[in-house]
Parts: sequence; C-alpha cells; structure tokens
Amino acid sequence: MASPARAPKGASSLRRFAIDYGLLILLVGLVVVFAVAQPAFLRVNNLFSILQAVAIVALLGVGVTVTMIAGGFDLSVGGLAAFVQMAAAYSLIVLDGSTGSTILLCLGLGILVGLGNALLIVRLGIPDLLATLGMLFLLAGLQLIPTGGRSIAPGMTLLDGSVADGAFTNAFLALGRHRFWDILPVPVLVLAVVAAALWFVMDLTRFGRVFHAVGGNELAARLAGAPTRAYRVCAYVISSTVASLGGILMAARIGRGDVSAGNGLMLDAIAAALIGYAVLGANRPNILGTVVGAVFVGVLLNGLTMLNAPYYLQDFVKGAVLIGALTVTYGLAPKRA
Amino acid sequence: MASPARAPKGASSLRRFAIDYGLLILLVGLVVVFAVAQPAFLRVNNLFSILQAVAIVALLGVGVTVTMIAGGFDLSVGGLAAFVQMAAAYSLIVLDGSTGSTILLCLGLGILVGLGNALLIVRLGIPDLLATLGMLFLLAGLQLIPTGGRSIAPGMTLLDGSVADGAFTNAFLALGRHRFWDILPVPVLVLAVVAAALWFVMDLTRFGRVFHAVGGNELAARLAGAPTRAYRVCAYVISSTVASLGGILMAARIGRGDVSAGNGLMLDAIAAALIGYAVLGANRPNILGTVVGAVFVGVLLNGLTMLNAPYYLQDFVKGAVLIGALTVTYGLAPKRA
Amino acid sequence: MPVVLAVEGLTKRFGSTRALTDASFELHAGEVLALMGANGAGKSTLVKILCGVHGADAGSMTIGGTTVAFASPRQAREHGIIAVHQTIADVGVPTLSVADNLLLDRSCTGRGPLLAGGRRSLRAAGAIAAGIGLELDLSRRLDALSIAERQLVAIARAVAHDPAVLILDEPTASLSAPESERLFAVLDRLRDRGVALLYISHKTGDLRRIADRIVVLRDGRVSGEFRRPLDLDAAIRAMVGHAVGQVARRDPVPDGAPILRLSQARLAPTAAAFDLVVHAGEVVAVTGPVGAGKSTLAGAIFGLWPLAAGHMDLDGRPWRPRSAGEAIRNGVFMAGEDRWRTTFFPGTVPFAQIAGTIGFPFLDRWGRAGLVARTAETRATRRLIAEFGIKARGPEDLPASLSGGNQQKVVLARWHAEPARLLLLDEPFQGVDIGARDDIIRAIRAQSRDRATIVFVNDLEEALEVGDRVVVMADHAVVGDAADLARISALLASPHPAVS
Amino acid sequence: AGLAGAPPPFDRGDVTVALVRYLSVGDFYQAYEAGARAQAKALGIDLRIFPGKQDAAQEREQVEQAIALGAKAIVIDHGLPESLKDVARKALDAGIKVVAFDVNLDHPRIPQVEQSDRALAQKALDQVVQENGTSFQAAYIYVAGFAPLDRRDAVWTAFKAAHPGVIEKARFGTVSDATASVVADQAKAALRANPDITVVFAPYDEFARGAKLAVNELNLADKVKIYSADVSTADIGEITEPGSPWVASVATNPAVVGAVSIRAAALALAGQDLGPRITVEPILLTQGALREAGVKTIADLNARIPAFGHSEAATAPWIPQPR
Ligand SMILES: Nc1ncnc2c1ncn2[C@@H]1O[C@H](COP(=O)(O)OP(=O)(O)OP(=O)(O)O)[C@@H](O)[C@H]1O
Ligand SMILES: Nc1ncnc2c1ncn2[C@@H]1O[C@H](COP(=O)(O)OP(=O)(O)OP(=O)(O)O)[C@@H](O)[C@H]1O
Ligand SMILES: [Mg+2]
Ligand SMILES: [Mg+2]
Repeated sequence: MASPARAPKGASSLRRFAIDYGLLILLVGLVVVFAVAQPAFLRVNNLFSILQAVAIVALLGVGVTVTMIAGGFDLSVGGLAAFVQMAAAYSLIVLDGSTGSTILLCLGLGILVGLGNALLIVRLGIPDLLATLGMLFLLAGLQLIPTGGRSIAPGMTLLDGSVADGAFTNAFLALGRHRFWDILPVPVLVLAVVAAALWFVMDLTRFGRVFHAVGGNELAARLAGAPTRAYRVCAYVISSTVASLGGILMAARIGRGDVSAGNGLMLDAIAAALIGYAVLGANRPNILGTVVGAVFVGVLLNGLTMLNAPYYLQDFVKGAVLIGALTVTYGLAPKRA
Repeated sequence: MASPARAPKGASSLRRFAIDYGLLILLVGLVVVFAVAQPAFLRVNNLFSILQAVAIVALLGVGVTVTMIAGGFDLSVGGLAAFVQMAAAYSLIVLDGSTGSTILLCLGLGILVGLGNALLIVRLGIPDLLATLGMLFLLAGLQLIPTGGRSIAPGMTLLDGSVADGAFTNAFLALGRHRFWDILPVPVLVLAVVAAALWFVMDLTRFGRVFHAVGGNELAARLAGAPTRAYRVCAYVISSTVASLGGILMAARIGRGDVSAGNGLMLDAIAAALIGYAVLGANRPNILGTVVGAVFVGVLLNGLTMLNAPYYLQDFVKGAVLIGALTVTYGLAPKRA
Repeated sequence: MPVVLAVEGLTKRFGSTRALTDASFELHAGEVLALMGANGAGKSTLVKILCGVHGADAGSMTIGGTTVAFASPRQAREHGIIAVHQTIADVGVPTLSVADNLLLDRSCTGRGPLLAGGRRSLRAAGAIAAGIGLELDLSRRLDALSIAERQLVAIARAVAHDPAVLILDEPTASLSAPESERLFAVLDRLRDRGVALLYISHKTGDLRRIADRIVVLRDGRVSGEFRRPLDLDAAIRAMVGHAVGQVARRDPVPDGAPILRLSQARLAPTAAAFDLVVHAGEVVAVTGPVGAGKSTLAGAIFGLWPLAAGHMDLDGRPWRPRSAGEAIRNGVFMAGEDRWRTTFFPGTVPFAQIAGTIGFPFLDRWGRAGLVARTAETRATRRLIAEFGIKARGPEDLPASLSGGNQQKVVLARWHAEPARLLLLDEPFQGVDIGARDDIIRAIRAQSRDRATIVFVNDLEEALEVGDRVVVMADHAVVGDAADLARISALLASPHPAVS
Repeated sequence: AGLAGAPPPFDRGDVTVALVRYLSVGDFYQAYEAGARAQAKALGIDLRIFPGKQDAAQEREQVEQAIALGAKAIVIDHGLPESLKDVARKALDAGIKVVAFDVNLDHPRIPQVEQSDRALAQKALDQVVQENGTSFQAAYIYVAGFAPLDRRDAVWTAFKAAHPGVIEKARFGTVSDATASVVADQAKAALRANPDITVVFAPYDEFARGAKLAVNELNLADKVKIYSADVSTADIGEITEPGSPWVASVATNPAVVGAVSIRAAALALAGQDLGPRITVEPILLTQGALREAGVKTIADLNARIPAFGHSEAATAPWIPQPR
C-alpha cells in the first residue's frame, strides 16, 4: 500500500465478535449438535477420550507453533515423533532398557534432532521448509534401519538372528494408558502442562516477547541486543523435544514399535497450528489457538463417528469445516487496501 | 523487502562454481556410480523409465513452483491429482464418457479447484498454506464420496446397486502407457512440453516478470500497474491445471480409479520444488530447477533399486542426499550480514 | 566539556568498496555533533561500527580514556552508546504492539519485568512514550502505524536507555515540522543533561536548529569540521565538492492548460471538500503535517482508491481510474513514498537490477508479443543513468548496492522513462543528500514543461525549493495555496477549516 | 423391531455393535465393511463403524469410545495386539462381547476370525511350484510392518529355506498412497537389473498391479509370471486381460469375511461358544480358470464359485443371510 495501512474502517462490533469468537462459537455449536444427536457424546469419558485422541497431534502442533512464533517452520515433528516411538520400543525391547533410561534416551534424541535442524537452518542458512523436510525423510528412513523395516514387538527376531527379550515396562505403558482418578489420561495431562507452560512463556514473559520479536523482525531483535540465533536454535530444540515427548506417549499407547505409526500426524499438527491462527482473532501463531484447533478437529471427527458417518465423509467434512471457519474469520476481517 | 540485501561479497570462483553446479555435479556423480555398478542403469530405456517415474511428481512440482514464484504456496496439488485420477475413472467407467470429454472434465475440475484456491487466498485473504491444506482435505474426502470409498474398476457395483459398464478407452490408456518410437513415454513428453512452456513464460516473457514481481513485492508490482490479483489467481489456476494433467496421466497409467490421498505425492513434489531452489545457484523457485530436483530423486531411487538396496534404506538415502546437497549449496554460499 | 567518545583512524571495507577511510573525531558530553555527508559517504557505516553492528577493519575507539571494541550492539549499549538506525524497517517488530516495541530492548537484553504485558510493563511503556511526549495507543500493532509514528517509537526507545551517547541516523527523514520540533525539544533536554549526541541529517534546517558542531564526511574520509557560528554553505561545499545554489525558480507557465482538476473532492466522508487545479508546465508542492492526507490524495488521483466524494477531470475529461494500471496507461505516473516498499524488488526477483526496475511498468510498451525487450530496456536505462547522474556501474547493478540518494534517483528515473501527462511524486527526497536533492529537483524541472507535476512532501523547506506553488493540506483536505513563505506559514498555522 | 424366533437380545432388536477398524481405505477393507453392514442389517443390528487410518493409538481410543457409546459387542478388525489387548480386556470386564478379525488378542474369551494368511500364501506358492518347478529366480515384493504381509512373509521365508533352488534376486516394495505406480517403477528397475527373473511373488494385489504394469511396460509378459494374493473386480479384469503376466491370485471374499465377523459377534451375544478360531478358507484363482468361466467381476465369482461367495462359518438357523 502506498500509504500506511488505512485505519480499520469501523468494523462493526458484531463483525469483530464473529472474527474473534467465530471458531469458538462453531466449536460450541458442534458440541451441541453432537450432544443432541447422540447423548453418549457428552459423557465425561468420551470427552476425555477426545482429548486423549488429540493429545499427540496437539503436542506436535504446539511445538510447530513455537518455531512459527520464532519465524520458522518445522515439518519434521511428525517424522520425529514416529522415530522416537520406534526408538523407545527399541530401547525397551531390544536393549532391555529401564523406563527412566528409555525416556532420557528419547528426549535426548529429540534434543539432538532439534539441534540438527537448528544447525541446518540457523548455521548453514538452509530454508526452514527444506531443511526440516530433509530431516523428515532422514528420520523416516533411519527408524527402519535397526530392524530392517519391521515393527518392534516383544520376542521379535533381530537382523542378526537373536531374539529380543525385553518388554514394555508397566511404568512406561502407564504414560500412555493410565488415567488419574480413572478419568484424566496421562497424555492429556502432559499436553495440558506443556501447553500451559509454553503459553505462559510465549505470551506472558519477556522471553516470549523476544521469540515473537525474532519471528517478526530478526534484525530489529538483534539490534535490540537479543541473541537471536540462540533463540532460533532454542525454538527448534523446544519443538523437537515436545515432539519426542509426543513420540514417547505414542509408544506407550501403542505398546510396540510400529513402523507405520504417525502417518498423518504432520499434516494434522500443522492444520491445528494454522487453525490456531484464527482463534480469538489472533491472526498469528499462538499456543492456545493451536490446542483449540486440535480439539476442534478432534471433536468433529469423534462426533461424526458417533453419528456413524462413513469414514470417507470425515476428510471431506474436516476440509469443509476448516475452510468454512477460515472464511468466517478471514473473510469478515477488514481488508487492507 | 525489509532491508536491502547487499550484493554477495566476492565469493571465490571455485566456491561460486560449487554453489552453482554442486547439485548438477552430484547428479552426474550418481549417474556414474550407478552406471559402473550396474551397466543396465545407463540403457536408454532405463533412463526414460526414470523420467517416466518422475514425470508426475515433476509436473506437480512445476505447478507448485508457479505459485511459489507468485509468492504463494499450494499444498493441494497432490490431493488434486489423486482427485482428478478418480474423476477420470468415474467419467470413463461409470459415466461411460469418451476420451475427449473425460480430459475436458478433468481439466475443468482442475481449473475450478484453482479458482477455489484463489478465491480463498486472494479474495478472502486466508493464508495460502491454510487454504490449500483445507482444499487438500476437502478433495481427499470428496473423491471418495461418489463410490463410497471404493476404487473404480470396470464392472464395479455402484452405490445404487447397478453395475458400471464403461471402461478405460485405449486412447485414454495410451496417455499413460504409449511410447513414441518405443522410447519416449507420453507422460515424459507432456512434462517436457509443460515445463518448457512454463519456463519460457516465467523466464522470458513480460508475464513471467509480473509473476516474479508479484512474488517479490506485490505492492511494488501493483503500483507499477500490474493487475496483481489477477496474476495471483492465474498462478493458482496454472498450478491446479498442471496438477490435474498429472492426475490424468496417473489414471491412464494405473488404468483404474484408485482411492488414495496423494500425501506422498505432495511431499515429493514440494521436495522437488525446494531442491530446485539450489539448482544453478538460483536460490529462488524456478521451473528448470524443479524438474532437475525431481529427476535427481528419481535417479537416486532407481539406482538404489537396481543395486537391490533394501527398500527401507531408500527414505534414509533420500533424506541424507537431500540434506547433503543443500549443505553444499547453502553452506558454501556467502552469508549475509 | 569532557570527551566522551574518541574515534581514531576508523577504516571499513565492504569487498572492493571503501566505505570508511581513516575517520577520526571526538564527541563531547552535552553537545550535538552533526555528521554530514553525501549519500554513500559512509555515515551509516560509521554509526554501525560505533554501536557494534559491524567491526572496523582498522582504527580504534576510546570511551572515557579506555580503548573499546564492540562485538555486538549489546556491548555498545553497556557502554552507553545507543543508535536509532536509518532503515526504518530495521527498528521495530511489526507484529508486536507499540508497548512491546517500546520495551523491546529491555526484553531482549533480559532486563525489565519477567512478566510482559502486565500492568507494570504497560506503565513502563507509557513512561517511555512520555519521555519524548509521544501520544499513541500503546496496544496498536506497530504495522498499523505510519512511518512517522514508527520513527517516533524508535526514538522513544533509544532515549529510554538514558544513553551517554545517542546516535540518530536521519531521524527526521519522514517527520514534518511540528514533529521535528518536538524531537528537537527532547534533544535539547538531553543535551542539557550532558548526553553526547551524534546527529545525521540531510536537512539543513535541522542542522541550523540543533547542531553545535559539524563533521563532514566525503568518500569515507573526514573532509572538514565546523564550529559555531556554523557556516553551512562551507560545510556543503566540503561535502559535495562544489557550491549548491538554489535552483532558479521559474515563473509558472501562465498559459499552461489545466491538466488535473478536482472539484468538491473529499478524501474521507467526514473531511472537508476542496478544489484543486494543476496546469501543464507547473510543479506543485503539496505539504502539510504527517497524516494530513497527502499520500491519500496522491493515491486517489492514481486510482488506488476512490475519492470519498466529488470528482476529478484529467485533460477536461472525467477521470475515474480504477487501478494503477489504468492510470499508467493514461500517462498518470506515481512514485510512491518509501522506495523499498513501493518500488524495488528483493534480490530474489531475477530482474531486481536497475534496468529491470525501470523497465517493469513499461514492458508492454517496449516489447512485442509478450517478450521482454531487454535491449530497449537497457538502452533506456543507460540514457536515464546518464540523464539523472546515477552513480552506478551500469544497468545491471542492484539498487541495493547503491547509496540512498542514487536509489531515489532510480525511482525518479523510472517514471521519466516514458513521457507523463501527470507525475505524482510522494516524498521523493526521503534520505537524499543535499547535492542529490539538487540534482533531483533539476531533473524534475528539466522535463516538467509538457506535463503537470505534483510533489508531496512533509518538509516545508523542500516544498518551497521544488514547488512553483505550494498547496497546504491539513486534516485530509486542501486548506489553500500560495507561492510565498509568509502566506504559506499563515496557512499552516491557521486553524483548520470546519468540517462541513 | 426384533428378529422373530431369535434368541435374546435379538428378539427385541436395538442391539448396538461397534466395528473398530485399523484401516478403512482400500478395496479389501471397503468390501469387508460392506459385507459387515449387510449382515448387520439382516440381523437388525445398529452397527457403529469406527474408521481406521492405520493409527494404532487412535484405534485404542476408538475401542474406549465404543465402550462409552454403550455397544453390546465390539468387532476389532486388524490392529496391533500390544495396543489393543488391555482395552479389549476392559471391554470384556464391562460385559461387552469382543470378536477379533485378523489380530491375535490372545484371550480365551475373544474368538478370532481369520482369513488365514498362511493358507493364502501357501496356496499361491504351491501354484508357483506347479507352474515353475523349484528352481527359478524370483523377485519378492514386501514391506514389513503390516501384519497380514508379515504373516505371508513368514511362509515365503520358509518356502525359500525348503527350496534352495529358488533364488530371491530382488526385494522391494512400498506402501503409500500411490503403491501401484511406485511399485511399478521399482519393479522396472529390478527387472532391468536382473533379466533372469521369471517369477514375481507379490502377496498383496496392489503390489501385483504394480508388477504387472512394469512387466507390460518392459514387454516381458511372455517371460515373467506374477503370483499374488487378494482379489477385486479390478484385479479380475487385469488378470484375465489378454497377455497379462498376472497368472494367479489366492483370495477370500472380503465381504464374506465381514459378514462372518458380524455373525460371530451375534452368536457371542446370543451366548453361544464359538471356540478360539473361525477360519474362512481362501480359494486359488488362476488366470486360466477365470477366463474359462468367463468371470468378469466379484459378483460373477460369487455366482460361479459358491465357496467364494459364501461361508458356513459362524452360522445359525436364526441368522438370516445378508441381502
Ligand atoms: N553491508 C554492506 N555491504 C556492502 N557494501 C556496503 C554495506 N554497507 C554499506 N556499504 C557501502 O558503503 C558505502 C557507505 O554506505 P553508508 O550506508 O555508510 O552511506 P551513508 O553515508 O549512510 O549514505 P546515506 O546518506 O545514503 O544513508 C556505500 O557505498 C555502500 O554501498
Ligand atoms: N480514508 C481514511 N479514513 C480515515 N483515516 C485515514 C484515511 N486515509 C488515511 N487515514 C489516516 O491518515 C493518516 C495518514 O494519511 P496519509 O498517509 O495520507 O498522510 P500523509 O500526509 O501522507 O502523511 P505521511 O507524512 O505520514 O506520509 C493515517 O493515520 C491514516 O490512518
Ligand atoms: Mg545512511
Ligand atoms: Mg505520505
């Protein structure tokens, strides 16, 4: 625009309301519709089961959101979660590792991958999409090598002909399966804690402001004295660590190393992060929005299943509602000339 | 642009050479290694089958490249190709359509989807990643609805119980299978023509300049008199039309309507477009680079299969070579202050 | 007065360019030292070395007697050296609020409250804004502000550091007289407190008002130093190498046919209606404070948005352009303000070079069958480079490698590549040195005979220099026009017309 | 609306059964679902289908959701035992009947419906030996990690050990959303590099279609034979096409397997003991036999080969046949 952005021409307050709360209202509307059509939908157990179902996608989405806040992008989270899931199974079953050492190993791998991404992007200057896509392929291949492409199950025969004699420990399995007070699944708790912590840091502390500043204008942040490279590295490490947490939870839920796990994770996580843009009219990456985005999709899919909609309608409805929600949010927003 | 980038500071000419030609040299190196290890690799027939194997991915990548040149992005191409592939089978088998009408229908659908993307992005202002992701889901669902999620083959029973009595015409099948002079497969020819045409337009004509200008600084392009919105719409329509061409070729090759989501196609197409950044030191989306990127991956996979490398190594090698190539290209490039 | 900062033999090379050669000077507490120099003389480079963005190739800096070398802006800041940089895009985060931007330095250096956005930080941000008398809604996003407002935010940030040395690189480039005066008042106060100020500007008015001492840079070397009483003409000679005389003002062509006519035009539904006529051969300067609606008027004439009411004629025919493209086809050209936003393409665009930039709007006139006419483009560019005295190696140079004044000449040259009927220039002197401004005014004048020219500028001095006639705007309406300083000043000072 | 003469709870109707799936996309799974739906309809069952996206964690959740929904019985269709055993037990504890299809949940109260992948692979390899002897060079298409493929792989491994004359010259494969065309590209490379290959063992019809594409594109149809498992209408077309190198497939009718799964759940609900295993035997379909019988579609196959279109497994007099 030739001149500074025209001041928003008095968006009516109703419209403003629709932009800010459109997605939330839609979410509430969906819940009401599903609850009326199928009372079982609203049972506490089912609601927590929805949260449990979206927990991993939401975790990954939250990680991606951190990199987006710092002006980057991370396509590798889905691949990393799947990779860590295999690594956890390998550690428990083949190496006969303990719960604690397995968790440490997995988080260590996450941090390593995060540093790897950071090296490629921050140090070598490879564009983020490209570097993390390469990492995605690398991880997808790497996870297959130790077992020759097979899933890792207790008692499996290894490439050298020996038999693996470890097993998933109960403590590890509980990470994915235990429910506090028979209601609150561990992964949901983990999601809640991680999302709340990152939300707090990103939205309320000065560190968060610096992440936003690095994403909004790295040069300005550097001139203001911020160690911007360190922040960018940190963003990728956070994203990878959170993703490896997701991988641990996934392994605990599945109970073995599944080579086909985590297929659609990346797209769903990115969708959640992108839908999050539209929550509360933020129009920028934000942690809470991402969680809401993931829950939104989870509610939709669960509700459709409850209504016995055929599976092939699900993708369609997902796309249609996504586009619909976005149209409301963005279509109504005042346009800049 | 935020701050004017300074001109690269005299990189040594050897380094410059490595940056410009690094990927091409690597490609030649690969070819030599494979040819030595397995003489069948270099036979003309095999080379054309590599091209045939990458033709569809390359086509989609070329489409994505056009949107990237215009400053956008199109995640929906893979989904669209899969969708069009189903539509072609539906037209031929269920509607008993002719070859011509089927092709027209498919291209029409492509244009429609492109206009839809453009509506969402250009008109409603939804961010490109988000809008095309929504479109991807929508198409993935939509393609399943007419047949209730089943593949389309001659003689199939439809949802209403009747039996489909159409078939793939020989003329249509030839689009995917015929080889001119027993050598040159039709899809390769199509790719060559489309890529050459788009390269010509984008690199040599004033229309191409406007696309680049819109992508580089839309406001500057508009103030210089370019109808930037029309060009952005056009970019999405081109990308979708090319993707639907890809879908037609896919249907012709497979010979039925295959239920599939096109995720893998999308990633490969985007990888090709992104690798293309590094070809000839362009450091920007460019049509020729994308084709080279796709061929690069194709040569790698074909060669590995010929050497009977285990399939589970392929993703790993793909990722490793991708990252390696990028490291050479970007890691050696002079850093900007 | 004690020496706060002493610079000895600073040298800096960028590849084959010598940006700075053996520069030495001293800066005292409680003085305003003005740094003058033509575009590309090395002023910004010097600033960047002083505040730790670049390292010097040779030379030394001493602060209070000890030698220092900064590896980062942070270290410079710890020694009390703060700079407000020239490129406005470098100074703020567009996606954050004004308050967050005001507190950016504190957040980035790990001082200030851990919790951001709370009442405490809002109060702190408010205090920073009050420090220079800035009145703004602190919750607005920075990208919703005008350039001038952003510039003020950046200055407020710098002042908030309570610096020992404050460096301002062309702070008034996009400010109008009242805002500039407000800034000077702040600087006066800082000077009285003993702060050492290094002030860079191309505006002689500024220097007259604020400078205590002048150091002139020429081609990277110190070429002169002037103390009070300041001899600005001598300083300019030291800077440009020759005297810069006033461009002779021509009398307006008396019988020039009216080209543009606005009747009962309103730029906003609530703004006053006004008339405006511009004749062939005439250069009209439109001036007024920041936000007066100058760019809005230019955009309306150029077809970027419609008038809120009223109507326009071009050459006696109704003029209702719906796009820039339509305007350009009809010979109405506009060079927008802020050249990096409105004119230049980033280096990733394959034709970002001077030739490609100049040729871009005229591709359809110069080429046949959709092909790019590279030879026509290069030929025209060579001619324009010579005509406008652009210092470049050739048409294939990137604008990014030129100095600011030469960049601005490229913008001007582009819109002289084809004959215009009506030429609109929005802030054509932004960041341009005195010599180059002189060149640009000559160039505008040289070809203005057969067209109407309107120049939109904040700066009254510039308006008087470039315009045959000065039109004053306020509150999105024209309040009157005049040719002499007294009447213009009266117009600028008079209460704005009631909203009708 | 109840079912006249049926034992409770079917006499009163309104029985909710959940079908929780590991995979939904693909012809086999769609035909299975159609068979299950038809049988459920005939029984007056309200069948709730939880679609699968090859996501084991999701499948667990869906079993829990099925419990929350108040299903009387749950049919678990494929999946990973490790991720399903505990939730299946949870369902049993809640008094819900559980039937498993092609996934070994290893619980005495969970009957298993099987299409017997072992028999499937064995019959195909028997046919290979009959047509090619025990000494030939082969290409094998395989991707690990998919339970049916892994079970078929075990048979292939044993087969190679038993026949040292069988040399596996190339092994490749991929499962993606473009399986057939990617496999075709791989097969072309492998066949070019190893021109002596005469047998392609492709124990999944998508693999076979890719291999066939490759053989045809290389003009090797008179030299290379493809043996596979599974069948669909489209597959029949490709097998019987003139000059097709795809000479045999071994398959069960997925619709029949789907119906058997539902019938097993119904019998369990009616209190009948089913034993640990309910097996649906696969049928060998050779190119010659299909051509001779003029079979063009699955419907034709059902009509011509009764053993293909119908199974006696898990039947009872009160259970009406679907459709
Ligand atoms: N990062 C850089 N890389 C290469 N050359 C540079 C760089 N920064 C500055 N230069 C060159 O150094 C010289 C001095 O530039 P500088 O920006 O210091 O000039 P200036 O006096 O501030 O001019 P202006 O009045 O236009 O702001 C110019 O020739 C410029 O092109
Ligand atoms: N149609 C409009 N309605 C309301 N406010 C407007 C309108 N057009 C512009 N403004 C406001 O006017 C201010 C700037 O207007 P404009 O850019 O035309 O001024 P200017 O005189 O060119 O100022 P500058 O010196 O900043 O370039 C902005 O704050 C903008 O929000
Ligand atoms: Mg400067
Ligand atoms: Mg303006």
